[in-house]
Amino acid sequence: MTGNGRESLEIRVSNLARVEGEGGVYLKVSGGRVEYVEVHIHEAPRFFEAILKGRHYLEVPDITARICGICPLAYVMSSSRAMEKILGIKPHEEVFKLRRIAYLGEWIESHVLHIALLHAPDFLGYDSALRMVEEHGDFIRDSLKLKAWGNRVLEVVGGRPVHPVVFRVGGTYRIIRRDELLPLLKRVEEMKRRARRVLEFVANLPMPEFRQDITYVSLRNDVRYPILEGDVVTSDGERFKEEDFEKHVEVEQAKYSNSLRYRLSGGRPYCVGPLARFNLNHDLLAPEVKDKLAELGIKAPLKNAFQSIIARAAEVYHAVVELDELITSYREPPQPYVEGEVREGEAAAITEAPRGMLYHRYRIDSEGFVRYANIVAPTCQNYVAMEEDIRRLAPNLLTMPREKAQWVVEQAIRNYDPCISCSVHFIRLHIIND
Amino acid sequence: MMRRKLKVAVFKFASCSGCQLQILNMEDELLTLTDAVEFTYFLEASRATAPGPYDVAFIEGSISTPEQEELVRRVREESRILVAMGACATAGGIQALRNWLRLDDVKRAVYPNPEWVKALEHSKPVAEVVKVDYELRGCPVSKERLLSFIKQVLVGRKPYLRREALCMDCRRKGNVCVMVAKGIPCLGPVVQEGCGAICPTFGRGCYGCFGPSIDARPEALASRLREVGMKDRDVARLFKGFTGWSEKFRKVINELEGGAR
Amino acid sequence: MVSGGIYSGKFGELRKLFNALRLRGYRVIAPKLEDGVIRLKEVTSFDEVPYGWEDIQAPGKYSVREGGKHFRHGPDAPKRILYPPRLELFRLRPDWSVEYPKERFPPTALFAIKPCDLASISVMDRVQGGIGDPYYLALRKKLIIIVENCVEPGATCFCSTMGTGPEARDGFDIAYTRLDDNLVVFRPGSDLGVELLSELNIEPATDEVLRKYYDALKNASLKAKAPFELERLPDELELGLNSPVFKEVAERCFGCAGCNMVCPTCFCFDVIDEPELDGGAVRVRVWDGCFSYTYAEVAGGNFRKDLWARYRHWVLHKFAYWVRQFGVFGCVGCGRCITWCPAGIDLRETIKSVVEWVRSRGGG
Amino acid sequence: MVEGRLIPKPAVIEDVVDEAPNVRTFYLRMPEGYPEPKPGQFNELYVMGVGEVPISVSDVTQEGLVAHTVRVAGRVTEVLAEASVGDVIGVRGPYGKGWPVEQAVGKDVLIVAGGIGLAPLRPVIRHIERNRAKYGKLTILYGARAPRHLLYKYELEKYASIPNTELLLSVDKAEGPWEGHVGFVTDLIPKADIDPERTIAMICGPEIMMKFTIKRLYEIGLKDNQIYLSLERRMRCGVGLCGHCQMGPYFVCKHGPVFPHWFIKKYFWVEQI
Repeated sequence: MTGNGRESLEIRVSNLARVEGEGGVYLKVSGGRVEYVEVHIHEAPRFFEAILKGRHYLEVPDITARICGICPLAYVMSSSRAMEKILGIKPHEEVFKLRRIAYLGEWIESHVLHIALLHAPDFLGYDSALRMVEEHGDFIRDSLKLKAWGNRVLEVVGGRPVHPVVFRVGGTYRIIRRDELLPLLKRVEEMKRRARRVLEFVANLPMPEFRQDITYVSLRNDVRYPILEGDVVTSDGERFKEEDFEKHVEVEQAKYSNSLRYRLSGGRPYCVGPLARFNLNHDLLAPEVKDKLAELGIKAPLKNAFQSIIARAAEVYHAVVELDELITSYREPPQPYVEGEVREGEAAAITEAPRGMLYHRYRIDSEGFVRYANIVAPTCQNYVAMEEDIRRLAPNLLTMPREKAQWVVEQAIRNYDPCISCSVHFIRLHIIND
Repeated sequence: MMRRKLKVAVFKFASCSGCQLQILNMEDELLTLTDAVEFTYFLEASRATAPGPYDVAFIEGSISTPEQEELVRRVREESRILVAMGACATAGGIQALRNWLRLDDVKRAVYPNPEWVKALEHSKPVAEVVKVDYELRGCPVSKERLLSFIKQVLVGRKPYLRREALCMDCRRKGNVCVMVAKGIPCLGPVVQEGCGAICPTFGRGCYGCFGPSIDARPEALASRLREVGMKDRDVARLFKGFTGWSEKFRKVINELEGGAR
Repeated sequence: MVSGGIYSGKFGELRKLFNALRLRGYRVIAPKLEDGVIRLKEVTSFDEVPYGWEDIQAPGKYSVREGGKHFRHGPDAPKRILYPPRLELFRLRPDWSVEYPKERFPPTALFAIKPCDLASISVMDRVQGGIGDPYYLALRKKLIIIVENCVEPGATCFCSTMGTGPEARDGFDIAYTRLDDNLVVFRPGSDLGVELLSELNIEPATDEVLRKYYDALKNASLKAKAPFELERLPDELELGLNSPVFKEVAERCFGCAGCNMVCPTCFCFDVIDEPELDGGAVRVRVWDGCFSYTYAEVAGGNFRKDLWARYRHWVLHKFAYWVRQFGVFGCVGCGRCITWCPAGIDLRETIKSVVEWVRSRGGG
Repeated sequence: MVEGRLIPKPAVIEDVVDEAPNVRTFYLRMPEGYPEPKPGQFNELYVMGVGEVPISVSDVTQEGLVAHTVRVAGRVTEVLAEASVGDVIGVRGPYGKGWPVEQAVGKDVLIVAGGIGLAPLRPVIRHIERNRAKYGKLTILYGARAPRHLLYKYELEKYASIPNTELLLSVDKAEGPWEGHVGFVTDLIPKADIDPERTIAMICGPEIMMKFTIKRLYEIGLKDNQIYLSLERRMRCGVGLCGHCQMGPYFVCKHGPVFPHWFIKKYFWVEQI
């Protein structure tokens, strides 16, 4: 601790801004010692577990999508994949491609929203992105155009950007025609340019000095940058199947929060999301993305949580490049979806939501109705890490003016792009008795 | 045209944030709009907040805790025009499906310490708590309707958006009726237009996220679906979706489920 | 050479005719199979026209099967082309000057539409005839119509009762009839039709062909009947204004206005005035229908707030009021409102019941 | 693309008169080429970006201003009511068939108006006043909810001073000093001095009021072909194209809004026609 700082600090933010959902943060340092760090999540519980019980498996993707309006597709995909495992369905390869197309569209939309509208203002000291327009108009315009294009992808493939309607267990409700997708490519080169510029912009943002000591966790499949499939890998060297996820995590509850918190076995805080994916899969990024990163002097792994904005921008660029390939190679599948034989069973699936691994586990009965569900959202997994980061930042905070310190604390939370609506919808292993 | 900037606030209650996101999704219009509109309270977008009164307050989410009930009353007092935005705010949302269950059971099923969790007996539409001036329906709300609504307020007009059955819009759009041609159950005949008929466009039946249309007759649709062979419980489940708690759908659901509350 | 008569040729001549239209620069709109439904869409190749497919229609039900001899019509009527469901009419700038949307009226050929749809155009002509919709009139002026007479009407068809089919009488450029797999009868109905036919390898129909032709159409005519007669129908229906039948049927109706939308002659529209951020405004015309709740609503109330009244208005308009307004029936017997009613309500049954009610009370 | 005459053209508001609660009269300087409206015709008034509303002409002044008396009732009239002198609104018209002022020449004229229904009849009173010699007795029966709801209060008494004119007023509720009748406007019919043989009746008001009026007129001996009424419907386009204003086979906008009773009675009395 440096001598020119204070000995104590108390920060109480009851309503966090520029995050998705309702949360607050409380920090108390006294005598140079952190007394407590509490990220409060007071988002009203919506009891999805109660709602899912007794619903037909085909309805589950649409219902769970409503857990989050920013990454609804992630919920659709994790739940669809889990159901497909139960029913023994293997969707057509082109359907898989379509899912990836849509998912990448969601990544772009969600990431750019966070980069430009929620996170970037922090680095430059603005209250909101709308106030950045005058000085950083190009960046905002690039971002809005990218975001619009990401939304457009979702509109074409799914009908609308928020809560798209076309995906179902086994495939899509109707065949998405190639001629519907192709017009997206008209602006793909423009989008690559914009994505490059956004990456450059965020790479040059003033970064607070900070080094995390934390485990990064993501999917990895060794073939593509992970979205829809892979094993779970950790920066501590573990690798396990998605089915075994629950064996490798510990769950705890804080009195002050409506969200559960997850640690890796042994009580290790961990981080999922763009930073983790980037650190564990940067070798799978598109070559032009890698080149650009090298040019900007950015090397994996990134251990500063504030640099998550760079990982996010890199993923946006990667998404545009990969969308170009996927759309170009897309061919219409022979049928929109594969129907499975309804049977009793249980399975789990993980996909990479924009904010990180989204775990779904279901058991259905012989008629296809849900008997049991468990969902672990990325924000629950990053929960401990958020508090951990603030704890580590505390000494620096003591040297700052109070206003600034509060801002940095908020920013430390925004680093994770927390999705608070998601976080309260963990689903316990309880089964409601009729 | 009004010259003073319109003071707009966006409040979130029990919801997924998807409707607020639709405001941020007006990428092209957002920058033009900020010439005429000032978001004085919009936490998802800005740290800076200004106290009321507001010209327009958009309410996202259902009212499901005692605190939310408090807050929405305060917002009402401070707002000239209060708009319930989205299926949660207008019909209780998907989370209102818990309204058919006993709250104690629901809490116990979810939380190890149910006594810590404060929740109202029902997840309620805003209009069950305070007076709502306008409803913008949908899960999520339609960006186009939202924009049209704001433009209409800007010219000082009482906003008007058609509220007829989705079928009209669906057929105008040139979609083939999925019920007739594919035998797919569809809520389109009794659901309000506004989404652009996307579900039928993408080969599936409407799942009702815009709620009942102005003169909806869900009971007639329900008996037709039974007539063509659907089981009562499946018909009930069809209505029991994102706007199942809306008065008209609730009634049909309860009839089909045989007097459940 | 071809003049006014009846000619026959092989199926291949139809392809030639189709190609001749395309060569002359017409946008050809024809039946086309899309996702299991026969649509009316722009077609660039004759092979897209679903010869060899058949549609199966019943109240509230529609499907297609391959191997059938004759298709009828899908949900799209020519109205969709001539009278678009949504049309921007004009923009007003803040200074009240007017800006029109750019429009092109490509010369259009309707190919293989059915006699009932042809009749619907002539009904629309009367409606639009006087003051008229300029968009409609501009497109209409350049329209070529090739009609396919119906040898096998569908289960919801009643053109024969309405006098609009199964054989087209007038208003077409060419009418053709497929008598069997490789025998087609052609009739010109205009100078242009004569000109087009003169390019085909066809000859005056022999007596045998003629006999076949008349037999086929007569058989068809017997099939496409509704359980009511037109004679005195407008008066009888007006005597049935207070019939309980409307209320009974409306119990099953959803009020979705789907019938209004698929009806080839329903012409009602609503205008939507939208403000622009610059202080101007835009006016858009959209199809409206008398089933919609707001249709007859005014600030002080709703003239037809109950669905049964809206249902009654629709039936009466088509079969009674229309005759008084435009001198023809508003219904052409295409049966779309029956097939495409998600509630499966059969208009023919309603009319029959109302007439029976009127007669049972000694009216009519 | 749309016909020029279906596009609203700008008209300037030259004067605004507060008539009654929620009721105002707008005097408009009409655009070039606008034909003089006949008594009983209406215009479509348009507020930029807001919408159109059919409003009867309630006067044409000697300076050529065209008056429209508007009751605030819907989303267009609400905005319109806020307009003030100098504002520009859109107009198109005049539309519809007016009152039978020609057929009534040489006859007695009976006017029965309820509430805002006096507005489209005011031009008839003006017309008779200006052509007094051509008509017999003029009887004006006018009813409103309460005295403060009476239109044109500043000139109502003058109507009584038109030669050979009888004016009887009625209100549902007196609310203070009131010398006229309290009750229905139809109660005035037996009180007035009407010669059923030589009278043309012109009625405008809520549909229910018009129906009662017709019944009363039958009672004193008027026949269907002596009775005219002005109907309200949703007149959207004004020219019989959009379909909304149909009543039975009639497009109220072009076949009406003024109809002889014998012409429409077959439909007019049918519930929710």
